[in-house]
Amino acid sequence: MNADLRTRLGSLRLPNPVVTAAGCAGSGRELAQFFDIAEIGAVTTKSLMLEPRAGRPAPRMAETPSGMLSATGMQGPGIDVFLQRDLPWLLSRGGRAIVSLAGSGAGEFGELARRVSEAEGVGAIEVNLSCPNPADPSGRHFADDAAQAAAVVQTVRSHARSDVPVLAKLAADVPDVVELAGACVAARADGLTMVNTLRGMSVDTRTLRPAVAGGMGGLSGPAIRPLAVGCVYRVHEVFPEVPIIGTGGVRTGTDVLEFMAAGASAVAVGTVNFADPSACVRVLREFTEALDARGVSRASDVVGAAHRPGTGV
Amino acid sequence: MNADLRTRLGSLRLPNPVVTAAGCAGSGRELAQFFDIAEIGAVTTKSLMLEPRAGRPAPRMAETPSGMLSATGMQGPGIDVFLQRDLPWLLSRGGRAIVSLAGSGAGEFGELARRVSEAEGVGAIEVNLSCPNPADPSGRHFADDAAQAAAVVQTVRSHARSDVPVLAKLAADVPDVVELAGACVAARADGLTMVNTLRGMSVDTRTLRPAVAGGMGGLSGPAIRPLAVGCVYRVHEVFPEVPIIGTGGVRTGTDVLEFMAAGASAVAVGTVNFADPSACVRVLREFTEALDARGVSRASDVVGAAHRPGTGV
Amino acid sequence: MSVAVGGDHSSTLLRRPFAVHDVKPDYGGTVEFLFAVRGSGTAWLAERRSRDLLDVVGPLGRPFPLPRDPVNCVLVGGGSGSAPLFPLAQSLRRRGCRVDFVLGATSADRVFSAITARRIAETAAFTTDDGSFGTRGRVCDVLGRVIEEARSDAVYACGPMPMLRAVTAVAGSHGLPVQVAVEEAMACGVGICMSCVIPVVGEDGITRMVRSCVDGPVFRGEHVRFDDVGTIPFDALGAPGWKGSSAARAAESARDIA
Amino acid sequence: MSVAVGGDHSSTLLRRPFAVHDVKPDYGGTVEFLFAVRGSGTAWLAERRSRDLLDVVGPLGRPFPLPRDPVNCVLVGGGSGSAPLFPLAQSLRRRGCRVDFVLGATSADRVFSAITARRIAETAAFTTDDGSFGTRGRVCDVLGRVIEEARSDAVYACGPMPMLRAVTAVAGSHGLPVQVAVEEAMACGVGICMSCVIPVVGEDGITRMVRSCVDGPVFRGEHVRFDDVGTIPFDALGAPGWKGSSAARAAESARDIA
Ligand SMILES: Cc1cc2nc3c(=O)[nH]c(=O)nc-3n(C[C@H](O)[C@H](O)[C@H](O)COP(=O)(O)OP(=O)(O)OC[C@H]3O[C@@H](n4cnc5c(N)ncnc54)[C@H](O)[C@@H]3O)c2cc1C
Ligand SMILES: Cc1cc2nc3c(=O)[nH]c(=O)nc-3n(C[C@H](O)[C@H](O)[C@H](O)COP(=O)(O)OP(=O)(O)OC[C@H]3O[C@@H](n4cnc5c(N)ncnc54)[C@H](O)[C@@H]3O)c2cc1C
Ligand SMILES: Cc1cc2nc3c(=O)[nH]c(=O)nc-3n(C[C@H](O)[C@H](O)[C@H](O)COP(=O)(O)O)c2cc1C
Ligand SMILES: Cc1cc2nc3c(=O)[nH]c(=O)nc-3n(C[C@H](O)[C@H](O)[C@H](O)COP(=O)(O)O)c2cc1C
Ligand code: FES
Ligand code: FES
Repeated sequence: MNADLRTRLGSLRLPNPVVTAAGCAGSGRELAQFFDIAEIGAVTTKSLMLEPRAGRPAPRMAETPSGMLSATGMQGPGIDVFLQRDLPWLLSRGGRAIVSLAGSGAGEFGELARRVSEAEGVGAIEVNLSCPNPADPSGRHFADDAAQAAAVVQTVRSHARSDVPVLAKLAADVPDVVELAGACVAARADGLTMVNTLRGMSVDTRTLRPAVAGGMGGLSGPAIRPLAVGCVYRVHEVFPEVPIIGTGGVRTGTDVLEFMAAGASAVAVGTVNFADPSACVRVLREFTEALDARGVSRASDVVGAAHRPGTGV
Repeated sequence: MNADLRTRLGSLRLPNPVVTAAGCAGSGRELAQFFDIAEIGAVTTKSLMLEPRAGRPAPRMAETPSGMLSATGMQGPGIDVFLQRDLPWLLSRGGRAIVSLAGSGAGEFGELARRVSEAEGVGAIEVNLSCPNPADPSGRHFADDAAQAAAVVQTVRSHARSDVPVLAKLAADVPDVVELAGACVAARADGLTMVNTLRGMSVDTRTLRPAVAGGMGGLSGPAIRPLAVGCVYRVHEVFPEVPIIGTGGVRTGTDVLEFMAAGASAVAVGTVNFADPSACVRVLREFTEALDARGVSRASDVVGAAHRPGTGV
Repeated sequence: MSVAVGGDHSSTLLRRPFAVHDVKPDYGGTVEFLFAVRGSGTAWLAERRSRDLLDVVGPLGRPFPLPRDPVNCVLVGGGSGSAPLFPLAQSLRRRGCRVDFVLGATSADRVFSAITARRIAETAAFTTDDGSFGTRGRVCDVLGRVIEEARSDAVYACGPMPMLRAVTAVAGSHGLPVQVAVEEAMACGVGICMSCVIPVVGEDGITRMVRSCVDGPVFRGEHVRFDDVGTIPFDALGAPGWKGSSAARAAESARDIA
Repeated sequence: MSVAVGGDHSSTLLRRPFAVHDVKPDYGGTVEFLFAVRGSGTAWLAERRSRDLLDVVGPLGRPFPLPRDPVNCVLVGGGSGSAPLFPLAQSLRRRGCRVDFVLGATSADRVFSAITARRIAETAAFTTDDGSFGTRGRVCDVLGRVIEEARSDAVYACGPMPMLRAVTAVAGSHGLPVQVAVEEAMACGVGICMSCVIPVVGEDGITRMVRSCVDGPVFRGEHVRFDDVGTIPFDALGAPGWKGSSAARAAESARDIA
């Protein structure tokens, strides 16, 4: 038996729920050495900005218990190079693209969405709300302020093609993730991706200086999975109709089951790609086996199971 | 060479910076089977309430990558039993006690502080701000609202003996930890303990139901260390004069070094006690060795080193 | 006892509890435990080779109490819960007690040490869920008969909670005292994490949430509120429904000091 | 290549990068790498026994380019950076090149395969920081002399960044081309995490933050902006100070498509 793995994120239909997380799969080309990227649900791009960007100085990462801290500063080629070079390549391989956008304000986000809308074949737009808001004196993220976040989502939604779903990517270290989710949904987000990295730091105990240049970095990996699953659970409880991509520490097929039971319709693999470049297809295989072992015939039946009394499926 | 390990938390002087974290060392008696509790800096009690408390139903814990989720619901004997039974025992063994308090409102916190003040020999009071605030309809913690948290701290400070320092215990999953810290300091907290567990959940993938009864639990252990160190770093940057107990995933002596370099004056060992009941003395020994290896003669010289350019010490 | 799994840099932080199966003076002292591979921790344990080091804390908790007189005892084990019954059987035999075993498992390959059981005990009955060894069914299906045939005076049991509940009921219906060893999930094993609590009625009639790692894992079966395991009974000490008078609290405090 | 450390349930998530030391057809194909124990990952590796399985991804990145003609090459290695120079030496020898080694280490016990070096190469000079083996000092203290004596035509170097910078300077002052293999911290090794970037000047004169795992680890020494490693040079593509015209950007895009 092989379960029906299809899933939906608003109007976007995916053959299966395993996608890559933004910034954790390059342009897709690097991972294509290890597996056929048409096999997975979709590739989420790194967050693209209007201009090319050199990112932050090294050291950019530090290993932490069951996780890592990173601060790449969203190095990337800029939206135009992506649309001209990477997107056609991805589509030519039969892949599906979720395009992540990062702007320095609602205006820039709008312009990014407009340019993306001129391209054919984009599966969905993901709005990275964990970018520093330059208008905030203390350098907080858009996601730290539900109203600012909603303004960004609204602008992207109004500039994007109506047939392309817009997903708001939320962080876990925000005042109230349910309130933030509500604000984004009210601003017409078609779905939510949860969660981005959490702000943390580590000290290099040889030098006694911050291990990542600039001090703070983003914590990711299995260490944060309970925080991510908690966000998905709480948001799905209040907004059961809103599709969610769960992300944060997915390592195995049972982790997919965990996120889907909490309320996710798809799951993004991030940091674990660094440890295992064929993680996505392995996770997908393990997930299929886990469904089969439980006699589940449709992956979508698992969505939200942890909210239902009884044995769920 | 053996470094001078003494440290201070306001008026409380400790022989060394390694203490136990609230709720992770029983009454001290259990760990006394494994080491002499006078050897460590202090024992922090579990958070005490006015009445005995049965806590939450089982299952109360779940293992997560490099951490655990727990929801014990602050089971405990109540403040009076503690003061009559556990405190005298602790003092008779030469231990130092940091008494953690948990109330359901400022009034109850005040009454707790008053009762503690009638006892002799209490080293410090720690105010657990991660208790659900019954006045908040969505069951948020006092720590989620800086003003509410400050009100609690202020009440405890005014009811406690003036020679007993009051430490505010903060959480990492709050809107803005620096703002929260500032509010507590303004309310005359003598020091801060950072951080408490973070709200998360995990799903038992056999039953597809939440792994901890009631769904959400508190995430602790090495997994959260970068988040805890990040909070200590950011708060120490703004309030360098305020003593901090760093806590969250301390496992080894170099972890103590990491927290102190970020700005902590002492460090509390929590979850790792469950894995290794002699963790506190082992960590203390490793920390001493780490100082010696670096030629540091006073532990207090390390405090805040990560904020100073150059090699810190 | 509890064993750390996964090595120094493991992502599995917590120890795994196991019953002591046997303690021998061989090779300068050997502690034996039997385990079934269940999840990642026991899988890691199964990969250890001889001479590898294990990080062990123990013995922990209260052992089975032994009767003063040479009475007839029936020992009931379910799955890996059989492990601690073997040293118990030896001790009982040394005191001149008659020992009978009733051991249950899901299938033949899960039956612990059938041969040893037969050697130590007067009789040994086996049940498996699938009938692949001994009688098909649960231990309680045969327990009553064993008690009658062996003229048992006391029951000892170790295994999963539903089995312990059923064994306690059978023992009760025969008017026999029963000692049960519970297998609650344990994070620390030394009494500091409060993860292993179950509702137990004290001599004073008050129900308390007690730690099975230090106050147990052995309890008198009649004292365990099996129907309420996994809940906080409304009348437990400190439960929302509990109305402790100041006097009751003072008594509590006095009791604990004593 | 990169190796996963710590096993399945390890809390150390990231792979560790190592240079391929040798590839042999023995036993159905063997890949050799040499490593020094530095932290937890290499300590774990050192505990592996023969026949244990390792999870390896490789070969990764660009290898040292080989000269078309049989020229004289000096190979400079620092610490464990010597490892990849041995297979390079073999390949150069097969092309008829003369090979000279200059190998540096902190102390005698850190010198890699002195005997092999002497066997393969025309000459092999050693330096240690403490003088416990070879000349006391750094590789660059002897490099100039070796270049002159061996009439070297090209320099290859592998080791820590400050050494590579110094070697590049010495090679430059002798007018020799130099290929350096950098050892930047790498999280993924396959080009997806962007943790291993260093500023490198392209053929077009534009500085880019390039990934040393896929675009390197071998670069032309003159192209690496050693003084700016650990920073984002203000004029790097996409740096805050970078003023890329639309035309420049279009060119960039065209270049990348090609
Ligand atoms: C007092 C006591 C004595 C025990 N004696 C034995 C014995 O002698 N032989 C034996 O084979 N098993 C025994 N068990 C059960 C044994 O502890 C579990 O099988 C083991 O913890 C499973 O670990 P894992 O990592 O393989 O499983 P996982 O399912 O991966 O473990 C995840 C978590 O759940 C806990 N857990 C899982 N199963 C159980 C269980 N049945 N009981 C308690 N906690 C569990 C683990 O400790 C761990 O914290 C005993 C349990 C208790 C409480
Ligand atoms: C391209 C390349 C080739 C290398 N080849 C060899 C080789 O052939 N032999 C050899 O002994 N060593 C080599 N190294 C260095 C080797 O990767 C490190 O010694 C190793 O990663 C240390 O891991 P650890 O867990 O023991 O140390 P830890 O200090 O505990 O590691 C913590 C983190 O820092 C990184 N790190 C630590 N030291 C280094 C380092 N010097 N360079 C890069 N990252 C580091 C680790 O990868 C890990 O992510 C090479 C490094 C690179 C980048
Ligand atoms: C190196 C790195 C780069 C990342 N870049 C982005 C990014 O550009 N945009 C974004 O929305 N999230 C980014 N993320 C966050 C991931 O998409 C993901 O949300 C997070 O890492 C949690 O998932 P994980 O634990 O599986 O990695 C990045 C994460 C890492 C580790
Ligand atoms: C089982 C358990 C019980 C706890 N009880 C309390 C408590 O009563 N009061 C409190 O302030 N913190 C409590 N904590 C939080 C710890 O004191 C500590 O802040 C947190 O666990 C992070 O440290 P760690 O990672 O070292 O455990 C508890 C933590 C655990 C795991
Ligand atoms: S297992 Fe920790 S208190 Fe019993
Ligand atoms: S190591 Fe990940 S991009 Fe180079």
